[in-house]
Amino acid sequence: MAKVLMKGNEAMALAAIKGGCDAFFGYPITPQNEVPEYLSYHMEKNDRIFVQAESEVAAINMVYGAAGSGARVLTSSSSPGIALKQEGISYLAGSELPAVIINVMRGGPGLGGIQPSQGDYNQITRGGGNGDYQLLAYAPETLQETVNIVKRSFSLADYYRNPVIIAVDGLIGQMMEPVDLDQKIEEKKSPAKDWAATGEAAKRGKRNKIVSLHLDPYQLEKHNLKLKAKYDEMKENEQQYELINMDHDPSIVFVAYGSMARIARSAIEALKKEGIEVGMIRPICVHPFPEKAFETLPKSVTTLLTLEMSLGQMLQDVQIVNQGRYTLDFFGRAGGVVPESEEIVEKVKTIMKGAAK
Amino acid sequence: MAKVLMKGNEAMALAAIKGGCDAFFGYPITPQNEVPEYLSYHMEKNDRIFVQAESEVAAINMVYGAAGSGARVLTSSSSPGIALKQEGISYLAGSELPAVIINVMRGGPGLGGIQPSQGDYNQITRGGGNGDYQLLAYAPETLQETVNIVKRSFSLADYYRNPVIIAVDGLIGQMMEPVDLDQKIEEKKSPAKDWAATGEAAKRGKRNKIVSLHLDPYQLEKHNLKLKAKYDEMKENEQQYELINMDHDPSIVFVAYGSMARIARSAIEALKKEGIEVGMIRPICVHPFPEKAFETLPKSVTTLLTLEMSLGQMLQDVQIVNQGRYTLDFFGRAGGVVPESEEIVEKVKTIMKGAAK
Amino acid sequence: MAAKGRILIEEDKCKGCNLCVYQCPVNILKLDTTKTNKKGYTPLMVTDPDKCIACTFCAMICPDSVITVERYIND
Amino acid sequence: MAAKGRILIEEDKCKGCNLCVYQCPVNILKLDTTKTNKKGYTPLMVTDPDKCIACTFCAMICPDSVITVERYIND
Amino acid sequence: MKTKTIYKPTSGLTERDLTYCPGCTHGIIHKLAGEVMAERNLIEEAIGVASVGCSVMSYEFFNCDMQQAAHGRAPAVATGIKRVKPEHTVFTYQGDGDLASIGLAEIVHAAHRGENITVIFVNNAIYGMTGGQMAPTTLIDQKTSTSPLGRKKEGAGEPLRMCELLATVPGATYLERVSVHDPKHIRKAKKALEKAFDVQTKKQGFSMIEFISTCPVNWGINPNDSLQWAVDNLIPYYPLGVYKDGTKDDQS
Amino acid sequence: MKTKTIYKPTSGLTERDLTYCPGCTHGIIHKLAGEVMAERNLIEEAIGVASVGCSVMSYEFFNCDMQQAAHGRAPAVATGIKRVKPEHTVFTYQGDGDLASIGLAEIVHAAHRGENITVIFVNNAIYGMTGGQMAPTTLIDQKTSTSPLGRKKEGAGEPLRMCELLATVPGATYLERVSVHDPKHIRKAKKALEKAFDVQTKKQGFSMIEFISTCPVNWGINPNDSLQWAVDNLIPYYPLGVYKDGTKDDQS
Amino acid sequence: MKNEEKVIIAGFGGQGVMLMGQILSYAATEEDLNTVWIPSYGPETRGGTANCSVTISKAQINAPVVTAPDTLIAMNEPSLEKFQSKIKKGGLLISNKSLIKDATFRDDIKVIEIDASQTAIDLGNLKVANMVVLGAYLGATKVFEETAIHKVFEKIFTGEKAKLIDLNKQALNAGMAVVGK
Amino acid sequence: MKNEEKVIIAGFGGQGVMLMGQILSYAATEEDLNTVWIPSYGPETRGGTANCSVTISKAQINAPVVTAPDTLIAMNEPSLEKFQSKIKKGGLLISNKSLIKDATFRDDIKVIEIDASQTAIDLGNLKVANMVVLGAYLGATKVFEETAIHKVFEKIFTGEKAKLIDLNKQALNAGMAVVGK
Ligand SMILES: Cc1ncc(C[n+]2csc(CCOP(=O)(O)OP(=O)(O)O)c2C)c(N)n1
Ligand SMILES: Cc1ncc(C[n+]2csc(CCOP(=O)(O)OP(=O)(O)O)c2C)c(N)n1
Ligand code: SF4
Ligand code: SF4
Ligand code: SF4
Ligand code: SF4
Ligand code: SF4
Ligand code: SF4
Ligand SMILES: [Mg+2]
Ligand SMILES: [Mg+2]
Repeated sequence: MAKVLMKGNEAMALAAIKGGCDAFFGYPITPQNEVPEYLSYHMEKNDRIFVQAESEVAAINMVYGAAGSGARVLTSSSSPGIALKQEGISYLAGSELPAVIINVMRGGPGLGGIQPSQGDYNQITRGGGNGDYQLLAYAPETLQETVNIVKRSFSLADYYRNPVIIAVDGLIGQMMEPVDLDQKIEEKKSPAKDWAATGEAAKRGKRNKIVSLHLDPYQLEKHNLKLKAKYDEMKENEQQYELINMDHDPSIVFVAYGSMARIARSAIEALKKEGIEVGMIRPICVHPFPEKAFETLPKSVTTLLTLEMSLGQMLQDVQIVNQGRYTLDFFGRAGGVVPESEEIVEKVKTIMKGAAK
Repeated sequence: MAKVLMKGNEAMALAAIKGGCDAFFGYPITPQNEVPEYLSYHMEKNDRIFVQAESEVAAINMVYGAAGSGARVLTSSSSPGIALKQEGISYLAGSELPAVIINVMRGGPGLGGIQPSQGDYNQITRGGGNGDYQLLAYAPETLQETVNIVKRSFSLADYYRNPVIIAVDGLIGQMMEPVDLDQKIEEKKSPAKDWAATGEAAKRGKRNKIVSLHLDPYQLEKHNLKLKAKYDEMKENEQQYELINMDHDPSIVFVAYGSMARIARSAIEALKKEGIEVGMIRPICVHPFPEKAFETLPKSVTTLLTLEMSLGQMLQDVQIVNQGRYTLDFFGRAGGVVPESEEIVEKVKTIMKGAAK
Repeated sequence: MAAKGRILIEEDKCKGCNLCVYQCPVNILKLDTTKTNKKGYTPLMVTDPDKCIACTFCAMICPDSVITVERYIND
Repeated sequence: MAAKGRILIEEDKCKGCNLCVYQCPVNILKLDTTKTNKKGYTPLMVTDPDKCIACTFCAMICPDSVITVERYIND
Repeated sequence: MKTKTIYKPTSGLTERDLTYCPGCTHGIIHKLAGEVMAERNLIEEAIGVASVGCSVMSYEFFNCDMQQAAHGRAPAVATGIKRVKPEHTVFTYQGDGDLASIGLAEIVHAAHRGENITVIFVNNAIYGMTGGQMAPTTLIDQKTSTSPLGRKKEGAGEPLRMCELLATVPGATYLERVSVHDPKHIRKAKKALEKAFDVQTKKQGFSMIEFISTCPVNWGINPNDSLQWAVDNLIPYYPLGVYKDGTKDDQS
Repeated sequence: MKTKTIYKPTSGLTERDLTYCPGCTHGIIHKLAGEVMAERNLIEEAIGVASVGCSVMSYEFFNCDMQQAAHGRAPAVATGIKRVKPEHTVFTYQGDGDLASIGLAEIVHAAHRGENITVIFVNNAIYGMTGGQMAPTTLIDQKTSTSPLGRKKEGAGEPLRMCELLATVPGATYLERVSVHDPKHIRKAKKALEKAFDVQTKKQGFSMIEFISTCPVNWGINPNDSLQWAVDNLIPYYPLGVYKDGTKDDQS
Repeated sequence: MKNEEKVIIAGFGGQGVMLMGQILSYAATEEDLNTVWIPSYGPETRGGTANCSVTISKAQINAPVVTAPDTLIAMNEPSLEKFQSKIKKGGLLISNKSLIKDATFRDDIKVIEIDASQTAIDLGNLKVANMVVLGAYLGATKVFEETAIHKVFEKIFTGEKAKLIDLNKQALNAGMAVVGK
Repeated sequence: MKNEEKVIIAGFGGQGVMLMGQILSYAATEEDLNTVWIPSYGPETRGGTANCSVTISKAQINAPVVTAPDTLIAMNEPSLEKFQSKIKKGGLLISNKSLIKDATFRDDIKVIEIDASQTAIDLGNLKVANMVVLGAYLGATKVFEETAIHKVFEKIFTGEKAKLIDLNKQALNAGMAVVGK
């Protein structure tokens, strides 16, 4: 298929339509505005639903309603807007409703700034809301990967009856890159939604109820254990990552995702030219964290250098996996500063000097 | 001073008054209702401010306003209500405003239930909101400890110019226990609030602005690094924990907090009667996580058994600290089920059997 | 006086709230304080069935759908 | 005709929006297209200062506080 | 003698015992909604939205598909449902804390957008579920657990009237306030609900019926006296009647 | 000849250049607020609350202590401030997206509680800051980036009128809608602001002045034509005038 | 008192079950003992059953929830059903005979049946049935002196309610007398 | 074209800076090259400066942000000030002489000055100054054939705007001619 040049936000919007998204509910916020803007025109044109909600809180609750009726639903926002959605996301997870949430991340905390950031890693991987729940969280690197993940996410959400969050930094949202929107992707087979409250109680012969309330703690615990089993299944089956330059016996291996991984690729190239081989683990799914990636590293590896556009959030996941295996190091920029690959090159050299001593 | 018998929620409310709380803003939710109920009467009686806000979102933003004016401010809620406050908490942290937040945790996710739970560990320790920020998070065990921590928290918040969250499970909120509300506590020395927007620009000779917006990413990064330095200072100085039964060379050590730690104490006693010595690390401050506690364990220790009224949330912090040092194990109940100490005794015996093999 | 109809009381659903008692225009309802139902409440009883005019007031106001009203028809 | 007053223009604050130009009752304002100010805009100028009636309309409508108005006083 | 059943439990409700306190008028309102939907055959295709309040479990009582919404957000949830299921009857059942306090933005904006849904609004001037705290609808001087000395105008303000407020929103089509304190008013209330659901069926837009309701337990007044208290105190401040009828402009 | 300065930049604003687009009436409204507060010596003790919108940086412009609030929450932030600083003048400056959309519950409830604050409400019928999306106040058929074919009543509803809505809230004391499209109206608008701040000074409760404002950039109309567009389109739908004056009941 | 005493008190909402437990904890606090009172809470208490547990101990109290009580005070049948099996072997059951009839009791516990309602009615107020039962509990366990409870009455019945003190004392007495018999 | 070309285009908002960059990326996409276009965004673009960067590459593009461009197209003085120092040694600067006067240029780069406004005015429309500059860029770098850009014009100027195609082609031509001289 021909590639078309599209802005990240618009490409995600179009990918959602191609992924079968029935309805979108959202509220404007920079740097994701082109998502609702694009959909305000194209959803209607495709006989789907677009509603600009009065707030992020309303938007996520509209998502709850539409998802409960069995629709494939999308919302998108950026960091503070995602914070406002936390109660709603917890409800979605609690009621086991499929939904897709896009977070085009900007610098925080608070109002912060609007430049590209990865400062919401905790918010998206730990669930900012109440209770024991987990999301499937993706953090793609290029527009092509983003588009494929957005398309596939609807079937994933349906399969697990769980919200899927796709976190890109503002850079991915704002940049243009050629993408093929019709690349074949392997959809997750979604079971029929016989649980949905579609208004067909009579026809169905039983009422469907969408509920996250369980007043009896033993019943609620059972529900939690059921959810946990699902999360464990995700952990088993959905870890997704890329290993880069591992066949050159690197001693240092980056761990980086999203735009940071692209920048790290440049650093790897630059270092290669200087005869230094560095590898990279690139989580594509950041939750469940791709622990499996760490099991197959070459013997040569001594150090994992976590790279973030935040101040050590993913580092914690690396620490959890690591359990003392490798030396851990960290490089991060914050607040919307996009690092240059040269800074990473520098960091690597500093580490190597330290190791040589 | 004489001890008085008080309900946890009321004791926390009174402790806040004694801690110098000037203003309370909150919204009803079970199981913390006695906090606002008590304060609706007693704040006015003490010439302080009580406002029942229209929602949790409004409440946390009222907190933002009052804290920005230099007042000592409290809000309290329970799990889903705390989820709604995430944007506001991120703003408080971003603007470096002191405030105290009480979370009387109930089972989740979503509406969940109303029985005691520790399911919000991630929400309180990882910051459910957007951006790179951290809270000081306490999780006391008895009413006496709770009261002391609530009282002291206002000075801590002032000192660090950072929100402090105190997370108790519904059990602590609902039970009655004798407490001495006037126990001496070492207050953190709070510097003068010369940064506050008190409406005295003319008198002061300069305008004060309370702001979390920094459009220039380099400025925002600088701000983030300043915050990070503060968090590192907290990590250095505020780790608080109790080591229990360590002088009996335990091989198994519990890691547990809040009501779970009390239950674990019973298990320790019971096991001791059977000749089995088990130790416990009891985090009092759960964020920053008391890493130092893990550095001083007796040689005898082989296994850390994390106990939670949730499904493996604090376990991640234990994994981060552990880095392969000890064997890790886990026991948790979810959804509002309060375990019996016998279950923990059982778990210990199972581990020992496994180890013996 | 012949009754125009009668009411059927699902005793175990009654919460003994007394709302119906006050609405009966002919004052033939009261709570039966001699017994408690499954829920532990003293349930509704009819004191003088002959007087019932089948007005349905009691049933309309009952929050718990305890009462069914039947009208007698002469055919 | 003698001016009743005059306006002072802080040129570098002007955004060349033209709002003041339309409000001047004696039509003596226009944007000076021969130059750009620090901000890059073509700033306000007075074409015929003698006609100013010191009505302050231009200043009132200016969103950017560019204009100060002085009235001449004979004492 | 032969008999004809002239009043019986409605098939619009399930057989589960209601969880409301004895004499609480929530139950009467449930019955009316169930009856209207059953009589119009809507119950077979309706999707209801339970809110957070004493009626949180109403998903167990209404005999149709149901969703349980977060506190205050029922109108947003209903919006999501109605947009993807426009041919189905969608209603919310909300208390005054839920609708007039935390959920104020959501109810106003659902009306604003002219969402074609029906809102059943139960105003008992208090937070029942959580144990009797002050609501935006609590009367001046009314004692609650967070206004122990009675609500004061200074600091807490005078109670909000939601029908009056929503009547200013262009998108609202039908708004009526009713009471269920005696059979006559119950009948009127049912008529109002019928009208509201008919508005929806005819795709005429947003309708809301506000019910003056009681909370014997948290008011601390027995059920019958509670009805009287509502008549003496609530209805004077919250006058009954139609606050907006946008169907009248309608020529169809 | 001697001169007397009869109009000069107000000391109520700082010397920083405003960040608004050329010809945007946000600047005029800033000036008026600055003037009124400076003339009444309020600026020395006032605490202002900036909201999220094009005026997000207003904390740099008003010459007093300022707080920057989360989107829509300025009235809650102002409540927090006013409660602990009751002797200080507290005001918010909010756009229509901020106040009428995401912040609807907060503005209604601040009015409801009768918070003694002054709200400066800038209605430009669009989301300026984020690039021209539809607001609750956007007119029917008005094109925006999220209503590319023009706002339609079906689906989006008819625009909300906030003065009219808040007039139904008992706690609101003074509500007026004004415009700044010419010097005459600017003068009237200033009078309205004076009244609003006086209401606060006299502790008479909640006051709000709604300003019809322009957004030349996102309307895609030059500044002068924008003023005319506002006169021709906005004012007819949003009539100017006093919507509530609770000080009249007041005998003091 | 022995080192530790754990009680569960259960009945209908409205039977004064919560207050009974609180009085025990107040008395313990007065005597500088450790104590924890835990209520059941939330909507399930509405119209339904209510219960609380009390621990009184000379030593620090660890696990606060009472899973195996020394004593169960059952004010109605559902409560007996729910909790009887949990009583410690050799423990005590106080059963409110006014509402619990024809029940089967465990034979490894001590059972005291008391017609609390009748006794209360005899005293002129059905509402003090709970104090009658409390009296029975004190009589049987001797956890506290009568006077300790009297002190608590004086503390909690203040203002308007002060006039209730005497009646409550009488009820307590009556209950103790029943066991004394 | 060489293997990779990185450009920063900067100027006022309203000078058509974003579009220039997009046209390059569209052309690259048409020719099946890899490309990334990144805008500055947010309120700082309001009334102030605007810039975008374009990378065109035969290989996969890694770090998308252009920190050291091969070419800087500076449409006004502040842009020159901000970005001149970042140009690669030996790189190219295209400077809009209409607005950038008396500037000091680095001597380790190639500089092309072009009076874009005058050229555009000569063509009858000041607005196409950006296409004049783009023409100069193409003339100097030969990144794309003229026809490739024409194709893009046809793609993006549709409907109402189709009538603008000719004018834009002329402007492009004029720009190329300037460099050709
Ligand atoms: C986010 C959130 N905040 C608060 C609560 C607690 N809560 C449950 S019901 C309720 C009030 C209900 O009052 P109302 O809506 O008037 O209904 P009623 O019980 O009176 O029928 C509150 C505050 C909650 N569950 N979720
Ligand atoms: C929680 C949150 N949601 C959304 C935004 C994005 N946002 C910034 S300004 C704005 C709208 C501003 O419009 P308005 O209030 O009308 O002010 P104007 O810019 O028109 O003056 C939005 C949606 C945000 N910053 N925070
Ligand atoms: S139907 Fe009428 S008359 Fe008969 S019992 Fe009921 S209220 Fe009384
Ligand atoms: S109204 Fe219903 S529940 Fe109440 S007493 Fe009568 S029959 Fe029983
Ligand atoms: S003061 Fe009046 S007359 Fe003078 S320039 Fe300004 S608008 Fe014109
Ligand atoms: S109104 Fe002000 S900014 Fe606009 S042109 Fe006139 S002086 Fe310049
Ligand atoms: S608490 Fe009040 S509103 Fe709730 S069920 Fe009981 S009486 Fe009804
Ligand atoms: S975007 Fe619109 S409202 Fe915002 S400053 Fe520009 S013209 Fe004014
Ligand atoms: Mg209520
Ligand atoms: Mg606006």
